[in-house]
Amino acid sequence: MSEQEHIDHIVPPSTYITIIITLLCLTALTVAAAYVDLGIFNIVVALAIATLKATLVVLFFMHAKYSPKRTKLVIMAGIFWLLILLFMTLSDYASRVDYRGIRYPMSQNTHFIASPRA
Amino acid sequence: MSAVTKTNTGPALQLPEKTYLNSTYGIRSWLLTTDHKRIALLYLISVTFFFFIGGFFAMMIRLHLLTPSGYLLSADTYNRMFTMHGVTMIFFFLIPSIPAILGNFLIPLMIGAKDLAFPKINLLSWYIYIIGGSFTLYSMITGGLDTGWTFYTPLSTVYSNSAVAPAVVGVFITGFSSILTGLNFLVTVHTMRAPGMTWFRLPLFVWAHYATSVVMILGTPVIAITLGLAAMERVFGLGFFNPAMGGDPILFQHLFWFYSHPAVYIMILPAMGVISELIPTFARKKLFGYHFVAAASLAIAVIGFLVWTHHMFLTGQSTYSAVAFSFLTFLVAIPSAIKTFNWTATLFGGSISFDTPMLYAFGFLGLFLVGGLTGLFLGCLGIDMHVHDTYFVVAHFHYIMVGGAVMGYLGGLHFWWPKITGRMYPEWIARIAALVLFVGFNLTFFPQFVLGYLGMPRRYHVYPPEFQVYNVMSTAGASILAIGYLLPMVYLTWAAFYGKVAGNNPWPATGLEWTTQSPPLTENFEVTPVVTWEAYDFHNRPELGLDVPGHTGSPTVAPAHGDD
Amino acid sequence: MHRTGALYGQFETLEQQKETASLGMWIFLVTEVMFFGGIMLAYTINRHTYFHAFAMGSKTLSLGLGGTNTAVLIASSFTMAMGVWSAQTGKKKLLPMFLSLTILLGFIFFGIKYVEYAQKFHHHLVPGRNFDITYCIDNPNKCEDIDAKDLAQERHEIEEAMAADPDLNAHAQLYYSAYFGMTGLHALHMVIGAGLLFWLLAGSLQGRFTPEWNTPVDIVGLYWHFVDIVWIYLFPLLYLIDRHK
Amino acid sequence: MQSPLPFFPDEASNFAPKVDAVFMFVLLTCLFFAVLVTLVAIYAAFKYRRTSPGQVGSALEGNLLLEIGWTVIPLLIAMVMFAWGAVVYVNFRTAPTDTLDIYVVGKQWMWKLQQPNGKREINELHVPLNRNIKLILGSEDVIHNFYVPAFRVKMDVVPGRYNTLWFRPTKLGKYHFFCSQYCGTNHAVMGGWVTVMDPAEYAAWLSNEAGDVNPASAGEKLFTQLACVTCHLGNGTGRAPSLNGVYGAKVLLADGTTVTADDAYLRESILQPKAKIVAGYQPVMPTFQGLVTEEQILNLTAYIKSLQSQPVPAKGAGVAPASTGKK
Repeated sequence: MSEQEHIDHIVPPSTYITIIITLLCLTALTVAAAYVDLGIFNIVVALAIATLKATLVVLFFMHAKYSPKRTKLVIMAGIFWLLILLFMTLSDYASRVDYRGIRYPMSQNTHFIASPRA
Repeated sequence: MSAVTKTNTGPALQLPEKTYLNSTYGIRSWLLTTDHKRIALLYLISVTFFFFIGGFFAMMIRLHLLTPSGYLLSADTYNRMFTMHGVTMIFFFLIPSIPAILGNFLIPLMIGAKDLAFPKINLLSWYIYIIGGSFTLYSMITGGLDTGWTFYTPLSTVYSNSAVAPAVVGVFITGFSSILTGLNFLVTVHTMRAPGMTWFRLPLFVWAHYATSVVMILGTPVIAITLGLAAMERVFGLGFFNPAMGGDPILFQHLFWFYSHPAVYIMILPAMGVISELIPTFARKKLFGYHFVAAASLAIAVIGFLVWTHHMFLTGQSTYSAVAFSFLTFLVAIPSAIKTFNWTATLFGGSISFDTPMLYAFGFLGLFLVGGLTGLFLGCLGIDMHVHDTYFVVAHFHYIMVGGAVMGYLGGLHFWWPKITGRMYPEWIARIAALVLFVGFNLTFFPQFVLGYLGMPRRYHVYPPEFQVYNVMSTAGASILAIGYLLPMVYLTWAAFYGKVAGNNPWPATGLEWTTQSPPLTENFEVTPVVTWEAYDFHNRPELGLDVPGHTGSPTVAPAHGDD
Repeated sequence: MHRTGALYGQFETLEQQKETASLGMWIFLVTEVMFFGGIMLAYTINRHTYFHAFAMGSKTLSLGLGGTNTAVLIASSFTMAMGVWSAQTGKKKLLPMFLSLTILLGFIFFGIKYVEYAQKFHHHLVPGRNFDITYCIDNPNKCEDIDAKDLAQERHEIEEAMAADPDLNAHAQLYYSAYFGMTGLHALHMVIGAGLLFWLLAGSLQGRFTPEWNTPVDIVGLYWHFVDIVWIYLFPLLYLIDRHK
Repeated sequence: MQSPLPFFPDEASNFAPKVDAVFMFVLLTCLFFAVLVTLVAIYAAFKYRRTSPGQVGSALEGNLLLEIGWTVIPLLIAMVMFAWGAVVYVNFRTAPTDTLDIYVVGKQWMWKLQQPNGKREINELHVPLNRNIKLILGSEDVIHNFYVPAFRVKMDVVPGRYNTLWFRPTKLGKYHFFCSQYCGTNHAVMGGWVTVMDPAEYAAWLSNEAGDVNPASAGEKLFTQLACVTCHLGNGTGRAPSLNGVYGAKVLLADGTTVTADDAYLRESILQPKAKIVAGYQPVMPTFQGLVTEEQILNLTAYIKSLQSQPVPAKGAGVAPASTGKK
């Protein structure tokens, strides 16, 4: 039964070994990248490498590559909703301008009034 | 004459010998059951308990507001009353009501399965609900809770003197009950359908619960982590939401509403599902535009996640963001409109009876119409800047949640009561109760729209005297409403033991749940059913014994399945 | 509902049962994604607001310990995957071995995490009343584990950050709220995972898992890999970004 | 609001007619659809009511054109509502440049306001007619919301940041303002009055103080105006001690000592509230230094003196209990 094959697809250990070596190399790479100041790209590079690593884990260690479409749909839904949460909230912060014309986060003023708890 | 009258009045009707209710005995057999039907009954009892606690708080609020200066409660007590009313009703009544009771009972029956996919997890979710509920009750007894059900920081995390931590922990825990229920439903609908039960043969009740489960799965974890962080902030002094430490209270609102707006759909979608069952059954006709109604449920679940900051238009969020979210808010109104139009269109060409469940369906239609349309006022930026945080909002969400969700819940409870208990409720008193509820509800909440537009803010324990007239009306309505809720509680309980035996399919209705005995067996069906008909198809189901034009076959010799 | 061998009563076939369990686990993992998503959002927004304090916070973490832990966790994910492979191919001797290795690596992770946490307690870097980002540079004699050169470097960095953000102490506390919140939550998931692994180990020693029925190994594996993925993100977010700005 | 059943609040700002216009548009459109659906449902319910027990309905399943119709038409109408509302809101969020700026600080549970010339008010706001007013809102503790129904405007007052709210009053009179974001115990009494004045009168008011004849009654008025009354509740349940019978009596302080509540003590407590804290209470009272004139302090003292004859509550009294007072 083809359905059965989908579920019980057996990934050979050689694949796992390739993946773990790749993952360790990527870890070394991201640590190395942290020693270089890339400005705004610090965060981009770090997250891109992390995403690549996570993708490898999901596809091979977690067998998503060999899973039924339904599983892939579930994974995509999870990522999609996470992005909704992050980006739609950030869209508010990124476009905030206060009455002095100052953009977030500089508009955040914690010295407004000292407010020790009563 | 048809067989329907015969089955309804025949003296031979007896309860089946073996049912899920009498298969085993003893308190252990209930508290350790993994039968979805028994778990549904456990939920029914506990949810009803919380409903009456919440209802008591509501009565105190309305009585207190009879006079502008509020003679009944102190400011602090009043604040505790409305907070605990909100927390109880939302987290412990509305969210679990239809899914955990009717959904739990019916989804396996409707798709022809023996149980949910994970029966033990189902039981676990009830225990989690009870543990969460106990924490919240504990907070109510020891100091109460006065933060508003929204737990806005820094009021809740720094300034409140009430028992915030146990209440927040209680709601946090209960969230997992909801997550596990949703997970169970999703997996069940995907993998447990009987042969022939294709996606587009599913009853819309199942579609609605599928959409609800999606919301539960994706939204609830966010409120869990948010309340977890708020609790940590109160107890250990973490600072994410505390402006004194540089945190941002608006961030709390973003996270809170990311769940709590979609949570509104957790409350209303299942009720829509119930209505989508009631209308075709009592109009004896396929639901108009089945595919559109099913798609509308999913659309609501998805778009419902994109509108949450419409609760925050006036917190000083960015203007651009407010405009974008207002736009998306208007989009989410469309699927609800589609559903309403389809329900109304279903009535055309029907054979409409006015049994109690149908009265609730009509009540739902009317109240949901008002509730849904007033949502447009609040989603409209130019009106929201006036009516936000006033009684207009209070009236709006009560029309949706009480007028919509509770009407759907009671309608469903009446409709499936013969399936759950095997016995019929008393028809006439039930019809009267439905009318009392409808009248009482409108008298309670309609005046609040006017109050809101006049500018009376929410959560006021005293108010300027010019608002008194409408408050008196509202309190009068609330008294009628209270009777309307007590009546079904009394006669449904009575009917469960002494009602007339109903038979397998008293209405008759077309769902798979009506093909098995009432009350069903523990295994639901003696043999796994094979589905060969579309949902709500009365024309190709001769075993129902209806007078279908063009079909001459007598019901007693009808073939087992449709003859097309 | 009665159970027939490995088949639970509510299912018709073993395939259906396996499919159901795996789908259930995946959906659960999606809820976990959203769960961590909430705290990631809190982190992101605060990092955006108080970038000086957050960069300063990153610099106080030990890259060596964090990097080692990342490698350890990736290795444990590998042994877990090999465990699933052993179960699928019926290698009844290898399965307990790989499960034990996974547990061992998990405990090495805990050990390193403990060292890191203890250090932070010692240096008054735990959010709360005693939080003090300048504790070590003010009391060098109490932080003997940091050598003088590093301490001088830290003093310089803190002074620089203070110049940019006078409320550094409060905002660094937010960084540590994120640090302890996120790693604590992750560690809690690891503890649950380790418990599940012990349960699997017991089952595997009894030879319960066969090529026909190994669902528990499979779904605990999914969970363990997910915990690994969370760390794969936490490592750069907490340890790496803007470290050498 | 003369009518016994009012429906609309006063329209007293530039935004009021705009908001009311959108409201009327949305209201009439919604009424049309609500009535339509209701009538259609009632008509169908009677026309197609069941006439024999075994009767079934028609085999009608749907109609694609209808579905498209009732998707697209409501969508278009909704877009009109959205756009109209957004225009009003964007106007409201974008203040003009020629505004009179007034600082507003919310605090549990009172409003402190400051006019451009530095003149301070509590729970009262005086504004000139037909001038663009911008309120700059800040909070000392929790989130509040400044709401004037007659102006149809409100905005949250969030700690840690400034929000703004602008309007142009268009009608003379006194209007309620409220706190409409729940902020704790006395949320409901955290409000006051906006007085829209003729510009000339406003200018005169800005540079003038009004006197009162009877010191005690002037003091009583001040006691309410300055929101003292929200904490110093007569029955002793407030956040601050009851002042009944305090004048001339001994007061037990947090450090265990006692003082006699004479004029000097009361004056100090108004101007430097944190100097001597009554036992069992938190130092939550704000200073009124610069907020009250010497004359007003005298009035307040006269009022507190007049409370001497009021019943002293058993709990929460400012007066020291007899046993501790003797020490």
